[in-house]
Amino acid sequence: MGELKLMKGNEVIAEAAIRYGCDGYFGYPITPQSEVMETLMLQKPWETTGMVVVQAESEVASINMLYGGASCGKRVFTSSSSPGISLMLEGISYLAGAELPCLIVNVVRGGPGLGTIQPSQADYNQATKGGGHGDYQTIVLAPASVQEMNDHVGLGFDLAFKYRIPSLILTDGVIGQMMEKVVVEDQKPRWTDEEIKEKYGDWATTGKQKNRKGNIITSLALESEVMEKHNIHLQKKYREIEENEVLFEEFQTEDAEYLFVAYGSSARVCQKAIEIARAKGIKVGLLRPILVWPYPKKRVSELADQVKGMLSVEMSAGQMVIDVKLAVNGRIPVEHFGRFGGIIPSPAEVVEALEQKIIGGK
Amino acid sequence: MGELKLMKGNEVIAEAAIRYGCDGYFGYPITPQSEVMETLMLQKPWETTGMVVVQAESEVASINMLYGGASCGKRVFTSSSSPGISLMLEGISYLAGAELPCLIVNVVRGGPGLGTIQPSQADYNQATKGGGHGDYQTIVLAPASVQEMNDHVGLGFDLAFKYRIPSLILTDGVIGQMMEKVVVEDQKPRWTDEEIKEKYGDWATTGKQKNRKGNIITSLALESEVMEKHNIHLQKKYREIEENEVLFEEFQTEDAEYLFVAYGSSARVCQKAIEIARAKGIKVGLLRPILVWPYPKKRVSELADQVKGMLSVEMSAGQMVIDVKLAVNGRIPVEHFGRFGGIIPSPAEVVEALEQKIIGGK
Amino acid sequence: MADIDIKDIIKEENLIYTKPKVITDTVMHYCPGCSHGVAHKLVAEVIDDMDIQDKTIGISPVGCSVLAYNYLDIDWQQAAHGRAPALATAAKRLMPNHYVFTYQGDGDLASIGAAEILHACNRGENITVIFINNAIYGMTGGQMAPTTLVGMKTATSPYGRSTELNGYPLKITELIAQLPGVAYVTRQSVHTPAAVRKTKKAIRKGFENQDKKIGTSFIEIVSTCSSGWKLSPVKSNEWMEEHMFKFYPLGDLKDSEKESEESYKKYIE
Amino acid sequence: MADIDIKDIIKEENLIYTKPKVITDTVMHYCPGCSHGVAHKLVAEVIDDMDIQDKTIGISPVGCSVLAYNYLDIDWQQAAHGRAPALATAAKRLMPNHYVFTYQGDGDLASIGAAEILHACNRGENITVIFINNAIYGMTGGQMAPTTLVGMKTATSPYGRSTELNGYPLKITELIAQLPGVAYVTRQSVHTPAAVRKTKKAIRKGFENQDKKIGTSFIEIVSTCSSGWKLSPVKSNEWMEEHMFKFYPLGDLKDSEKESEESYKKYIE
Amino acid sequence: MAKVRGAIVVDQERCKGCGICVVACPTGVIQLAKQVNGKGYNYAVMDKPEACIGCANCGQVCPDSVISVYRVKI
Amino acid sequence: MAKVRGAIVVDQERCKGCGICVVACPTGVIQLAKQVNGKGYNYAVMDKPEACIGCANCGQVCPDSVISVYRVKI
Amino acid sequence: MTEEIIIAGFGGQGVLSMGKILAYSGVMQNQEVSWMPSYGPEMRGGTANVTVIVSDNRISSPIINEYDTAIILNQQSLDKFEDDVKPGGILLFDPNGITRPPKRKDIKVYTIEGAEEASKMGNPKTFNMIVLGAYLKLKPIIKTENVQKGLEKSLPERHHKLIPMNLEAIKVGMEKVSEF
Amino acid sequence: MTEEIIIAGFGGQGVLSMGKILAYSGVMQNQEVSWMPSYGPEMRGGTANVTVIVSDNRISSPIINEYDTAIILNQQSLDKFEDDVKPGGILLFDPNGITRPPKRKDIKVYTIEGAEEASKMGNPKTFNMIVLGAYLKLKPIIKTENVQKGLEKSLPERHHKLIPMNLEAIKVGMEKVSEF
Ligand SMILES: Cc1ncc(C[n+]2csc(CCOP(=O)(O)OP(=O)(O)O)c2C)c(N)n1
Ligand SMILES: Cc1ncc(C[n+]2csc(CCOP(=O)(O)OP(=O)(O)O)c2C)c(N)n1
Ligand code: SF4
Ligand code: SF4
Ligand code: SF4
Ligand code: SF4
Ligand code: SF4
Ligand code: SF4
Ligand SMILES: [Mg+2]
Ligand SMILES: [Mg+2]
Repeated sequence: MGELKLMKGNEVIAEAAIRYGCDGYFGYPITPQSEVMETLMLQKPWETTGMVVVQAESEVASINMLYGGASCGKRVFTSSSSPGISLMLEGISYLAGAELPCLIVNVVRGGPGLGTIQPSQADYNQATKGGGHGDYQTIVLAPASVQEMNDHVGLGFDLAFKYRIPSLILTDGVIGQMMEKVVVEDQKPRWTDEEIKEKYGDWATTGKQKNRKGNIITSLALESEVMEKHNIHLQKKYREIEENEVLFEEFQTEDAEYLFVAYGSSARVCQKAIEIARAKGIKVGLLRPILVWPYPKKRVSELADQVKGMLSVEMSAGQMVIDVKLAVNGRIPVEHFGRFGGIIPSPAEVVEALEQKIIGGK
Repeated sequence: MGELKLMKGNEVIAEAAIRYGCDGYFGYPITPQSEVMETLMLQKPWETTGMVVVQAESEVASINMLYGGASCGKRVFTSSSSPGISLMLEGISYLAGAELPCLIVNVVRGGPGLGTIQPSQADYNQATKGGGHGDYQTIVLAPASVQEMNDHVGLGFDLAFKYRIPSLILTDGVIGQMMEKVVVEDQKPRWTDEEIKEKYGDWATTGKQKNRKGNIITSLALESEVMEKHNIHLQKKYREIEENEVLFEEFQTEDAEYLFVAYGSSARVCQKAIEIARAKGIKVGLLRPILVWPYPKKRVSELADQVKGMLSVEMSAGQMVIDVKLAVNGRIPVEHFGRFGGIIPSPAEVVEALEQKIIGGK
Repeated sequence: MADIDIKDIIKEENLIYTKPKVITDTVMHYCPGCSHGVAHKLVAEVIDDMDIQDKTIGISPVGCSVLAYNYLDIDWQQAAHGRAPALATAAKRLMPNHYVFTYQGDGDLASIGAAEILHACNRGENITVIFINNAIYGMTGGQMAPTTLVGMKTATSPYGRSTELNGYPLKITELIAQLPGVAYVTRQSVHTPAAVRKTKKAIRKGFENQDKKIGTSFIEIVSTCSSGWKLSPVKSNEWMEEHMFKFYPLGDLKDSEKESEESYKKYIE
Repeated sequence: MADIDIKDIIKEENLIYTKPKVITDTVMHYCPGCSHGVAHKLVAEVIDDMDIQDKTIGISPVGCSVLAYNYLDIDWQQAAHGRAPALATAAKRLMPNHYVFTYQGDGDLASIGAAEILHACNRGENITVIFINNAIYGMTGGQMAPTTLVGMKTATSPYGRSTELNGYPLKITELIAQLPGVAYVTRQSVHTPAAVRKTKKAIRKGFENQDKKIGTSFIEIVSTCSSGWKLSPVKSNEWMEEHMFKFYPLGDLKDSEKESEESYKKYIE
Repeated sequence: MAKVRGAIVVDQERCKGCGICVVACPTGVIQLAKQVNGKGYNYAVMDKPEACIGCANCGQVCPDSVISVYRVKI
Repeated sequence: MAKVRGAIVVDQERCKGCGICVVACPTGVIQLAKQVNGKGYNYAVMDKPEACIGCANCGQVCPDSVISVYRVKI
Repeated sequence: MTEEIIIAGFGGQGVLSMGKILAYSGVMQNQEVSWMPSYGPEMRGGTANVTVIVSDNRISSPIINEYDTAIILNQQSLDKFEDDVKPGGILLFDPNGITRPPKRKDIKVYTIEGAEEASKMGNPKTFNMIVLGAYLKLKPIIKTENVQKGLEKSLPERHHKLIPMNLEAIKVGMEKVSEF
Repeated sequence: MTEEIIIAGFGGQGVLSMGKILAYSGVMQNQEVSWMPSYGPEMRGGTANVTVIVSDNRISSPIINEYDTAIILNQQSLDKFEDDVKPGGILLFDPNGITRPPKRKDIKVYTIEGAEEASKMGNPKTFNMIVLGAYLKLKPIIKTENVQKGLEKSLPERHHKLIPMNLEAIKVGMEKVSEF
């Protein structure tokens, strides 16, 4: 039935992972997400569920520990923040290439460079389009509340194992640092090797058995033909995920003439902005992608037939707006409004931006 | 007047750098670009021009050596290939954040993960949209011949210093490994600290002089307000570059009813495809971005008014096609054709793709 | 000498030495005479002898031995360049009753992966490290490695390694030996039958240490790379004996049968 | 005691000690009693004394001392976490007549930056490394560092560092001292006036070694972090004397006035 | 042997009241004030000024470089 | 003391002709063939089969694990 | 009911835990709550503040720029947040160390001598509970029994023995708060 | 004129340098050229091949899938590239080690006993120049004087003394090439 708590987003990530029956965590401190590892170390799950927690020497080591753990078919995760995630990108590309299920949490801070520790959403492109080298994708979950921080741990792992793909929770210092009410699940048992095999097949390095060939986790192909085949397989998988796993939420879109599109903490700001705007008589709604990859293209496209313009609100110089534009494909105006470098937009300025860029800008 | 040579693309990068008066190179071996460092080590420029060449312990060290050298106002570069570039992304974000001019060469290979050493163009998104964390851009040059490998070294440095921004040469194993005729420039002198100061201002760490404050190279701002200001400044600079520095080439677009859009080695394949297609009576032209960031949006948009459809040909699962679509904004069909994982498309299959996806697909 | 026909000797029952069971039938891609092949075989023999094929997890590096997974019939993880010790840390901690070993080249282990090997050893992970030191980057075409000898010519030190430009060859094994988390450190080679036998014993010990949970076992194998060195396989062995062994002397550097706590106590004195 | 009015003592001409010129007027953001402040001052005094403000380039790390560039009035580069030695390598090679130093914490230098410091020292870069070992990650809120003592409580070892889970405290300085590229290695502290004076001498020597071009100078300063340790500044010093010095004994570990070729010859024996 | 007398000046607004100078002073000159400065710190003051010998120990250990030391031979 | 006789079988198609076994053999049994195999290598052959004592040295050093060694006591 | 509060002061004053107890108390009476701290690198002498929202409805944005109530514990925070109190809202401050008192006329301003009362109680740690008591007097959004439950929930077991003293401190705060 | 050639064989046969000399010779007579090798990790026993294009016009794609001429030096390469010769094109091969000879009827097939002739010349290193000679006999796209210039340009100074022998080998190749 779960348990009601008041917790920080970062803390609940740790709590949820233990209760989900996660096998291992590997991480390196960085603000604003160090509470994830700190909570785990305080909880000592190795004494209860047997979960392994290792403070790695760096983010590069963390992500490669993740690779080692995921290769064993274990449910493992790591967390970091922007500069640390950048260091992980070779590893993330490897994880995607080798089709390893795992969970990576990015509590985004303002960049570029060392930047600031304040919240930001400027790692969206990195998470959804590029980041590491090569054509790959990861599932990208964008929680907008502490409750979702909890829920996305399980969802992230479930999707990761279903498709043998890394899942990434893309959140920021607001969601990571704030406390809200959250219902955490009851403790689930960790999976045995056998359960994993049964559910997801016998692909992991759990020791070569007589009845099968050695399991090899690799992303290498010396022959380009083999590599292309592998890539075609990956692309097919990605299309399948795009077909099956779209997840979003709408606020007051039924009668909306304008639309905010926003995820994570920006979506929270937009909810407040809707209150203000509607009080002024502006019929605006919100589409909040819950997963930002796969992106709710189809729904954005449908709404483009209903509303007169869309404003993508992000704590960045304009990244997700690309996905909105690609979905709308020129039918109605799409603009971006954002504050960045660690600044959170106020609801009032969001409304103002809607008025100027979309309503007035027509 | 220059000198006519027959050289590999990778070799000419090294040769051009020396002759341009480059101050330093820092790199780590990786196929298919190791000839860059090997050529430098063979040439021993430290005995002639005084250029420093260091084999670093890793790509992470290379990019941070680049940061150290660029901070001194020196003209420094590094080269690597996809997995190595992924490891550099934290550093690249730092370089962009600290506004350091420098040159990075990515001789792209097939990914994701360890992938293959064969040529690919699947790091386009990484280079132009995301890669490291935060909102940043680098100039991205996309040579399509050995001659351009030579020319882009100078162009890359010039733009880098003009705007205090990293330049990235995005090329691949085809251009890096092939030999073509190339005219290399005569040896130019390295700049003195004074010349750099005169041309580009006194920002570098060359030792604090009495008449100025200490020069500090950093990307940190503890206050989000300061960080946002810095980001606004960066975005302004990026818009300015988009305004001023667009560079592209067209082939047979005058009468074109269809358009290939392709860069680098794919553009070479497309030129051959045009020969085949025109022989069949299909009026197709080619737009080849020479810089892929800033992107020739305006020209793509203009051509959308002329042609009936565009095919973005890339050795990837479809990355640059996003930029084409954003520029076209729904007016005409835009499709992607690519081979990937190290496979180079044949001109014939490019023509076939045009016929099926664009001409037939209408 | 009593006369006996060759055919009478070559009989199943007289077979005393052949390819280990764990070695697959795939033709190894290594150059003729490459030490990697022998090292692979020895690991395979140890797995055969200990009968632990179903409990062994290998971590292959980026380097010529990246494809080791095609040659030893066990479960494998292919690591990013230099990061094998990180993978092994996680694998061993999550599956403490399995035997986990990394197999790494000198570029992989001593250059890009220096932090990972140092910290895995310092944490005293109960793993076995097989370190193939051929003083060069074999796979990428013979560039200088941290372990390249002074004066040695490589693709990136075409006039010979100079200490001024490139620094000193790194004795990473000597450094590793000083970490209290490390139980066993040895330096061996595989260029003669005797050396091969010693190395096999060392590898066996390294694997057995995992049962004892006494910390990391680290086995350096001073190796040849005939392609990188531009010598024939036989000449490579000679060159190795003459030059490499001087700088990288063979033998045990550390062998602590004691609990690592003990060695730690010594360490803090 | 002869009587003299305080006002007559406090006169320009009687001033014998004050803030060094190179220290700026910016208020340091450090917690009360933080060793970083003293270490900064000593570097500044050496720069003052050697009159090399116009030829010194500092590399600040990621860590509490990231903002060192606000406190010493010289040219600075702010490095990514752990990478200061890479920046310093390039800066020094490109500007060989400048004085280049890195200023790094224990997380920065011994954890994420282990490969960079090892290789810069191994190459024998002619730089000075100031290594502030406070056995903790100060800036991020007091997490465990590689140098955290066994049993020490931190945010990520809330029940005390356990060797089983977290491995052993890393004596990186002892490892560094063995590299032939390194000319001078010392471990000092700044908790008493005498210690401060010794440390200043060490830093001065580290800078002067750059003139001699004899390789890397590495100066560890065993430090306190009262916030991380959750002790008052004065108690922190006491705790440091009692616990840290046992494990990290003060004194010179290496001092090679000779050319590094010499020490290299010893190394290969 | 000529006697020496010393005195110190503490920049009270910048002092962080860490107390390290208090411990370092061989003659017990310094104490932390009961009052706090603008940042909320109990700053260092000369409690027994007559005992100061101008040895500069306090200055040397002060992390915030806020102590100036004066000395005269009398 | 019983005498031993040995013999080896080389998988000629997989032999890479490195010659390491040639050097390792204490009794000079092995030579490289004049002919090449499908990969272009001069493979190892028993040149003086009668000298083989079945010591397995050759097998142990063979990087490609292509030598099987047989031994009988006679 | 929706109450949007900022609590701001020095790092060591218990600002965050005051907010946390308030939020937990809200949870105890089944309300929606959010607690959003300012966060920074571990540095002493810095300011700390936390935004707490207690509401009967789902909370949209946990980040707000105007407050129903501002609880102010040092000069820097007063300078920073005075202007952000909604017209008609409340500003409660501890005058200890305040040299430039609030100037706004369109809000209600109260003071509580928290530091002084705490030292009178013989325990400087009760400071923040005294201030909380003062606040709850002005805005009785939470019943005392729920505050007690909130304390039970937010304090670790081993500190439960301190709850009576905390409740006592709250009472003191409720008594001593006064109009400015 | 545009001539598109593939040269393919074992790693050690001098495939790449043959292509390089051909390309350099093209440069010497002012033509456009491209030289595109297959490349792989340093492994012995692998195959190597290079595509050379010599043309009077700017070369569009350096990567092609059909060839005017295929010069084939081992069985693997024959198996791989026989089908890619343009109808009417030329296939030149060294029969040494070839067990399954070419089968196509719509192309012209020639042989050159390069290995044999080289060992006759007493220098196995002349092998690739003999094959080059055979090719130039079949397709005299480059004048011998330009081949000499090409050799001068592509060989390092210290090897220039070998040029006469190389030219001699080319001559041998020209003489010994024969229809299959
Ligand atoms: C991140 C990264 N950098 C560089 C490379 C290229 N690379 C492949 S193998 C190798 C070095 C191999 O040398 P070593 O580890 O000594 O192994 P050997 O081949 O000699 O056995 C390098 C640099 C890579 N694949 N990935
Ligand atoms: C890539 C990266 N990882 C992690 C961090 C977060 N971080 C900032 S400082 C620091 C550790 C600082 O500890 P130390 O080097 O010991 O310095 P101190 O603060 O103790 O002086 C960490 C992990 C970061 N900024 N960048
Ligand atoms: S290149 Fe060197 S290490 Fe690699 S297979 Fe060949 S001989 Fe072995
Ligand atoms: S956290 Fe520690 S290291 Fe950082 S300033 Fe405070 S006392 Fe110094
Ligand atoms: S040492 Fe400096 S900062 Fe500390 S109390 Fe004394 S004067 Fe103040
Ligand atoms: S100068 Fe010496 S005697 Fe005077 S206060 Fe300072 S430490 Fe004490
Ligand atoms: S050692 Fe093995 S591969 Fe080498 S020649 Fe002998 S049989 Fe052949
Ligand atoms: S078994 Fe011994 S004697 Fe026989 S061939 Fe092999 S090495 Fe020579
Ligand atoms: Mg090697
Ligand atoms: Mg520290």
